[in-house]
Amino acid sequence: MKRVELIDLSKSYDKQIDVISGINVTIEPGEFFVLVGPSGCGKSTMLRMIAGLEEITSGTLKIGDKVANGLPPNKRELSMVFQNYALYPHLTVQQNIAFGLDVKKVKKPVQQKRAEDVAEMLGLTEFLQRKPRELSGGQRQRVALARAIVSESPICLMDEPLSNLDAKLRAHMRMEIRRIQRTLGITMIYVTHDQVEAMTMGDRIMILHEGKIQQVGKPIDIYNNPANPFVATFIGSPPMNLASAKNDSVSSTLLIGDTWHLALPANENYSHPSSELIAGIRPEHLRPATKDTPEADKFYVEVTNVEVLGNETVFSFELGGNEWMAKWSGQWHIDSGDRIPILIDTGSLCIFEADTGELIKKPTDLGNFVFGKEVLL
Amino acid sequence: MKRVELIDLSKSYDKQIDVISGINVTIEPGEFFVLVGPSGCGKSTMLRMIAGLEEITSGTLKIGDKVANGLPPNKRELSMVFQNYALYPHLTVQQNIAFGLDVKKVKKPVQQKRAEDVAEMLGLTEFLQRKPRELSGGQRQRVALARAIVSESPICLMDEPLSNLDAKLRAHMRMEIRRIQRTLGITMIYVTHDQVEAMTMGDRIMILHEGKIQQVGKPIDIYNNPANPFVATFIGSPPMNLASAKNDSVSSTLLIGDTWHLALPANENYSHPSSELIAGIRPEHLRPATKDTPEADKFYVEVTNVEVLGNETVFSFELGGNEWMAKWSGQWHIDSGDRIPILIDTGSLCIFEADTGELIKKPTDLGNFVFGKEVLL
Amino acid sequence: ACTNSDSNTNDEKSNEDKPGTDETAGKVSIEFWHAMSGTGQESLDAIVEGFNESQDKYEVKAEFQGTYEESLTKLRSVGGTKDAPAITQVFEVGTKYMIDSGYIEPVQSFIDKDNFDLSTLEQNILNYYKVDGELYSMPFNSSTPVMIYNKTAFEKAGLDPEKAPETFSEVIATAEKLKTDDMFGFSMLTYGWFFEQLVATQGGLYVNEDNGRSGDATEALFNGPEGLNVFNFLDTMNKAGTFGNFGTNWDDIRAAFASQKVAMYMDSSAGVAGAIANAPFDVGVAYIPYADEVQRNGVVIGGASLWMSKGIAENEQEAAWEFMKYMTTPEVQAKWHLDTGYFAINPKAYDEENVKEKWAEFPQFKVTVEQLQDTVPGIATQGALISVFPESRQQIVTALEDLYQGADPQEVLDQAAEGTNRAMEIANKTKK
Amino acid sequence: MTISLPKKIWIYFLLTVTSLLVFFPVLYAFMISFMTGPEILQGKFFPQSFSLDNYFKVFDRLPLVKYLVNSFVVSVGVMFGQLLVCSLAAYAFVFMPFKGRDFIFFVFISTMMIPWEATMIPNFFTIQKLDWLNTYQGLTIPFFALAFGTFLLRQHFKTIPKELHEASQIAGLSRFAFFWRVILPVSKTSLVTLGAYGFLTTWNMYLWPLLITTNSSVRTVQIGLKQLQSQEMSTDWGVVMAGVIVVIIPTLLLLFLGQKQLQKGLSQGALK
Amino acid sequence: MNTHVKPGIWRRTGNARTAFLYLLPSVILFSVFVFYPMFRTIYLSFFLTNQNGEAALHVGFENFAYLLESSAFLNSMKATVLFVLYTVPIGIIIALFFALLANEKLKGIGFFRTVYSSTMGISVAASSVIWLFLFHPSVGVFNRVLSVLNFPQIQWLLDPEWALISVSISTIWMNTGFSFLILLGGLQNIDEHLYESSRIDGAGYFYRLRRITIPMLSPTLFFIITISLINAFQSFGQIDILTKGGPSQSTNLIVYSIYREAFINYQFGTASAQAVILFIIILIVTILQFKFGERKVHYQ
Ligand SMILES: Nc1ncnc2c1ncn2[C@@H]1O[C@H](COP(=O)(O)OP(=O)(O)OP(=O)(O)O)[C@@H](O)[C@H]1O
Ligand SMILES: Nc1ncnc2c1ncn2[C@@H]1O[C@H](COP(=O)(O)OP(=O)(O)OP(=O)(O)O)[C@@H](O)[C@H]1O
Ligand SMILES: O=P(O)(O)OC[C@H](O)CO
Ligand SMILES: [Mg+2]
Ligand SMILES: [Mg+2]
Repeated sequence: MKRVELIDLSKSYDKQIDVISGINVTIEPGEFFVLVGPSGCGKSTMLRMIAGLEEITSGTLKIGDKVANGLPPNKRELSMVFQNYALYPHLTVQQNIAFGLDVKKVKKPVQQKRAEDVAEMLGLTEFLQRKPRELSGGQRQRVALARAIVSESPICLMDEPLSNLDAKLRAHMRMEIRRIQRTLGITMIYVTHDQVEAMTMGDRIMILHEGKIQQVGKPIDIYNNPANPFVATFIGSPPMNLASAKNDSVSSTLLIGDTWHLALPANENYSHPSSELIAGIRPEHLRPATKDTPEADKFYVEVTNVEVLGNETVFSFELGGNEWMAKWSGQWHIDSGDRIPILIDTGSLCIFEADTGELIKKPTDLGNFVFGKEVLL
Repeated sequence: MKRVELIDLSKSYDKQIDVISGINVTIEPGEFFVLVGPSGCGKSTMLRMIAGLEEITSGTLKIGDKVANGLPPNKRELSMVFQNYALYPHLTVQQNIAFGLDVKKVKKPVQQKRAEDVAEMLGLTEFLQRKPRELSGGQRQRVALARAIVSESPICLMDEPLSNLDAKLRAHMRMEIRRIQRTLGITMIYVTHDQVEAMTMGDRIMILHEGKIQQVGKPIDIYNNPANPFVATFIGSPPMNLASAKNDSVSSTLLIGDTWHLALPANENYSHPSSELIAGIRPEHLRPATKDTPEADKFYVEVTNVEVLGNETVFSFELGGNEWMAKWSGQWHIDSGDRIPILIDTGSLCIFEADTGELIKKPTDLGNFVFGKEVLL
Repeated sequence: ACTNSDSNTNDEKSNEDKPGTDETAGKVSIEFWHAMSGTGQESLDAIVEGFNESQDKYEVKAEFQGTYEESLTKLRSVGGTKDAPAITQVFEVGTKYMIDSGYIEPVQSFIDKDNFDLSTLEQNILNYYKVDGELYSMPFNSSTPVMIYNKTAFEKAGLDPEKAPETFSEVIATAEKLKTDDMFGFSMLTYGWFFEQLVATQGGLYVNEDNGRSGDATEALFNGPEGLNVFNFLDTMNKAGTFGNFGTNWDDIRAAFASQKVAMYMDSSAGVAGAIANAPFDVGVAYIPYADEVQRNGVVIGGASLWMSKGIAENEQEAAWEFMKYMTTPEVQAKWHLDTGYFAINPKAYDEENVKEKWAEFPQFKVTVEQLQDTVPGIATQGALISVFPESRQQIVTALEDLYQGADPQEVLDQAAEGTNRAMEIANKTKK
Repeated sequence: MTISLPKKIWIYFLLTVTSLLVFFPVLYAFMISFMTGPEILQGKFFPQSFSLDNYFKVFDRLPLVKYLVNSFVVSVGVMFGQLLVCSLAAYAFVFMPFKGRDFIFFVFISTMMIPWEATMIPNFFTIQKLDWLNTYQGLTIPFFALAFGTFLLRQHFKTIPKELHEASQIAGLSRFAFFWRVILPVSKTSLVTLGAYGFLTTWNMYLWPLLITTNSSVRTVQIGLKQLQSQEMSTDWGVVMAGVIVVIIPTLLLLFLGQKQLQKGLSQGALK
Repeated sequence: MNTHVKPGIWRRTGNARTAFLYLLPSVILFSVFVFYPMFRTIYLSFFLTNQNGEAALHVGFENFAYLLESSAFLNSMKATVLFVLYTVPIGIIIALFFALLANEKLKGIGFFRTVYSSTMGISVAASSVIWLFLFHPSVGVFNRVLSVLNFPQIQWLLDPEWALISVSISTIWMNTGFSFLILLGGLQNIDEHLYESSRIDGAGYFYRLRRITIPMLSPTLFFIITISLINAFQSFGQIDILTKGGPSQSTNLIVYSIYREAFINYQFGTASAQAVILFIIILIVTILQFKFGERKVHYQ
């Protein structure tokens, strides 16, 4: 239950290039804060700075209102799951888990009890007496997780803690972590690459790109209103489709990827009519045209690739030099080369300014459903 | 381009418990074979046996028609991505990638060219001169991947090669790996936890559980016709909902989870009317009831948890002691505690025998869509 | 000598350095192994250079081979092979071993052939090295023990600095007077040599068979009354607290003297020069003390002599002989004496100008020579001949150390004698 | 990792005090090397003047440069010989399972227990028979096989992640190539340690070089050091200490350079 | 650590054959320069040798019987054991202490590392000469300090009570450099992540030392303990220069006694017998060390 505040934080390994720069963010006590970003953008570095493992090149780090820049890690009262586990190779699983408790002079029986409970929860019970090298990858990762969970520190840092687990176990762990975090009121900073984790676990997400903050906010807000094209393509899978666009204010149409003319509602008008724009639309908003669709609204696309994922089908086509993807529920029998009519709804369109990347039109129709409006109770 | 044949393969680390037992499978030349299974089920062990790193306790391993049980790894002409990377710490990224080529006495300029090409493809170009310890987790994983790709061996083993990459990069890598594998005709054995990878990359998937094969087949077949409840819940995310069921042949209804009576079509009849059954349905087949749904077909459920994932919404409810989940496209404004009417289509129901786990009714209606039938071209 | 050194990479080097192959200069080249280090080596090198320049037929190469013990060990290993040097310096207690070894050519044969006049050499020294009337090796560096004392301390204690104590009881009494809080009265290096000397000066024998000169010795005699006298002498002072124990290291005891931790001590004549140079006070040198109840016999010669190898080329032996002769010349001996403090084996050296000058400056030097010349010839002062001498000395060191720790003098002496007896017994048993 | 200031001060304090203690004898020897005889006997710590007389004397008395060169050649020879022979053996012990491996290893180890003094004389005869007296090979080859070195490297090889071996096998590396291209570079720390050990012990050897050299052609500097001390003549301590300083300077330099090689974690970054 | 391959017979011998190739240089050199002389030593231990060091009189176990009864030899054994006990544990603890200090990442640490390891660069002969001076009864630093502090002076090398301790002190000094270097190397190889992880858990310095550093360092510690034991049993140079085995045999360690017997007394028979006994003692100690020590060692 501690606030973590990052003020103008920067980090450079080689004193030349900042791998992280000018980070300003406050993580509230008890918040579940998710950190995402492409590989190598500085997520682990940031966690390690918060943990006190990496020197802060400039800026201020506050933990629970106190400046913590120089504080040694053991004074910070936090726990951490390392991306590479960092298990003690000479200790058994049991000892690995209980290590932190032993440090804090928790009594042996209590240690054992707590270690066993956590092991039980993570399905590690039968491995308690093994050494890490005799475990599978996922088992090792769970030990690392157990070690952090068992300590119940007020701040917990997790660096991709579920990456080596299967979907089922991962779903289970997601829930457990969330439950524990809530019950104990832990302030959690959580790095992940998993879209589902990012969307469902965090109170807020922060998207990092090349060491700079792109956007911070509630997951769904970020999904709906990405601050820039980077965020738009980073959150959501398959990513939002982007193409350059031009606003033809005369005909009140939007020219997308040099091919599609999309009529805009009368009231929509973009301040800089001449400027280059980027139009974006999420794959699930590219819907199949039905019999009732007026021919004028249909866009025909030539399918280049199809993936049937079981409960949904993703197919790609080309638009203005970009690969676009559409995602439809169910298993569709589409083949590469098919020409398919699709529908675009201006309401679900995002528009960014090309130079600055600024979002100038949020999507309004997000396929939001509310019982009572769409379905009858 | 080599066949890999596993005949009655077993493995035990401690000479007591088999971690893998009685594996019989033939991986065809040029096939992309995906191996999935819960953490600790023996996937890595199996790869390592094929690679010759782990002794085969019993059974026969054939590589390209030759028995390979005793063949040293370097004679097997394969490449491998290790779950924990196993990079050479003293070599730069460039050298790590080119290492295998150098071993094979490929000329220096060719080495360099090929290493650079692969690095380019994996976004490692700017790190070529770094040592592994100066890389982020995802970057290291990409180096491990690059090392395997560059070698162009006829057989390639990959152990969760994309686990530490973000969604966007992962999508890109999926495509690249698939492309390379196809172009070079590599026989690929690929371990993954990722549903999308499993569904989209493999020609066939094999599901392993506690060291035993559960099912082998085309991804979509497995998704649609899981051989047993384990496979049913393992493939697909969220997993298929399961509940115990009873067949009331008199009223021709199915009693699911002691609460739901589902009328069965007249022609459906399960051979063992008295026996215990397990009914399963995928979350996406639990559809919202609409205004037009006859009240008798509606099932009311009390929502216990909601997760809005951006392009879809997953909510849970309780049925017969199990947590069930439904997944609907779009963002639904549902709150915990809401009572929601849903629809179940008997066509999408799976039924298993409880004791043997055998599938006795395949789902027929899978939400399969074909243009021309559902939508008008 | 190195005709069979086949194609190894070191061919050139070995040709250059090995004896007898210096064809280019047409000289006969021989090796001379010695154990002289420090200033001794410096002086020796100069002498060897002098010899090489004095003529153009022979060339001597002086090579240091470690301490006396180490060089003897090495000689034992290469003795009789082509690797053996033409000349080796061996310490006096190795004499018996060398004679028995069969590796050496007695110099007597050359003396006879060349009609070399032995009478030019110091008789007392020849005495030691002559066995059965034959001279086996050419004496070279010879020393005797002396007692060195601090004249200034004598004055302070009200003693006559010109009159050193002569007998054991005088030494004991003087030591008593000299003893202060910071200074012991007397000390002696824990080294068998000094014990041998103190026994010999009483006329006592070290071993039976006439000190081993009339046959292989079988029994130690040093635990007899003379030996006991010595031990009692030391024991009395040690118990009275007037004896300072400075161990087995030459430097320690000398430093103790120089830093006025001890007023009188026994040293080698070769140490006199250093003692005078380092002491910030007046230094006196006296004869070694003897037991009150006997006559003074004098001292046994110490140091080392030069041995010629057998089985080497004739011209090499000749070269060796020439070199040995050169070493006995008064000029060389004078230089040697002045540089090191060892005796001149040729007494004519003392007539050299530079020696006279030095003696005038440091009359103490003369004392050492006089003591040697005053020595009464006899079996006792001729010194013992046993092949296991080094081991026996070791036994004495242990006995002395035990004595200083308060053990009974007779007991420790008997133990040492027993050890020596066993060593001699084994040596005799295994003798070829 | 960050270290707090008080802790830093405390560590520096300990470092300074202990290194002074450790270094005192050397420092003292250094001081003495500038003193004259009487000064030394008065037990001073600082010389009256830093005159180089003693150093001139040392170089004057002995062919010290030649000795230094010989020592260097011999030490470097032994160092490389040991590194090669020991690493080959250690590699076999760690990466090649064969029957009786532990036994053979123990036989190797047991050679450490044989006192060198006990084997010196027979070895001398061997060298003599090989006609290696006064040669560099006589001074070096008997020391190439070193149980200690094999042991040291084995201990280190055992800590190398086995995944590296596996990865290399899959890359198609032959045994020797794996040894040469992976094991040796990754074990740099231990090789440097062993190298330093081999160099220094050889540099410091006295009895053996004395025994198998009979002239100054291949003699090493320690014999020179011994020549400076005389038994019976008063040792000229100033000169001896000057010799000591001359003799230890190259080795101290080597240590200084070597310690830079003891960098952190050469196997780090190998695994996830 | 093995290449898990199906143990076909041809293959197993193949492994052994390759291994033999790698071991060959060592095997040849050991045979010529260690085993052959060792067997010769064992052979000689059953003989009395003549003045040229050749076996002359077969005496069976007489040499051994004599030694085991000889109070001098028993005293040597006692001195050796005491010497080992004085030098090994303290030496390793000090070296470990230094290594831990020098393992901190601080400015100028390289300098301190060099200083700590410096004693390794100083030959036994040179350091003994220096210590001889420090221990000097009259001009030595130690006694000067004692007298300045008004303590009674100590006869460091001349008092049998003190001599062994004094030699041990100088030996510890001589050996720390090497032990330090080895231990530092071991410390440097411990994965930084383990420390990071434990520091986050709040482990204090000594806790980390006990639970992580020592276990992870155990292969190195095991190594250095074994080596130090063996080296201590074989210390020679310092004895030769500092005390020559005295006073009253109090520092007459077995190796020195062997040296004296062989090189001064030229009794190869008894010297060999002593060498054999020493060998057996070290062998036993090492076997025990491997049996009980290596169990506690953790390898990767
Ligand atoms: N060296 C070993 N000694 C003993 N047991 C081992 C060893 N290695 C693995 N195991 C056990 O064998 C089982 C299979 O391990 P394996 O590594 O093949 O699992 P996996 O399927 O790859 O799991 P994951 O997805 O977590 O990586 C696990 O239960 C593991 O604990
Ligand atoms: N020790 C180091 N020295 C130099 N550069 C480093 C070091 N550690 C990391 N980097 C670089 O800093 C950048 C950020 O690394 P970081 O580990 O924080 O990435 P990340 O966001 O955690 O990535 P991933 O998702 O791949 O783990 C990367 O480009 C990496 O190459
Ligand atoms: O050191 P030296 O040359 O005087 O000799 C002393 C003894 O006589 C040696 O045995
Ligand atoms: Mg990371
Ligand atoms: Mg695995």
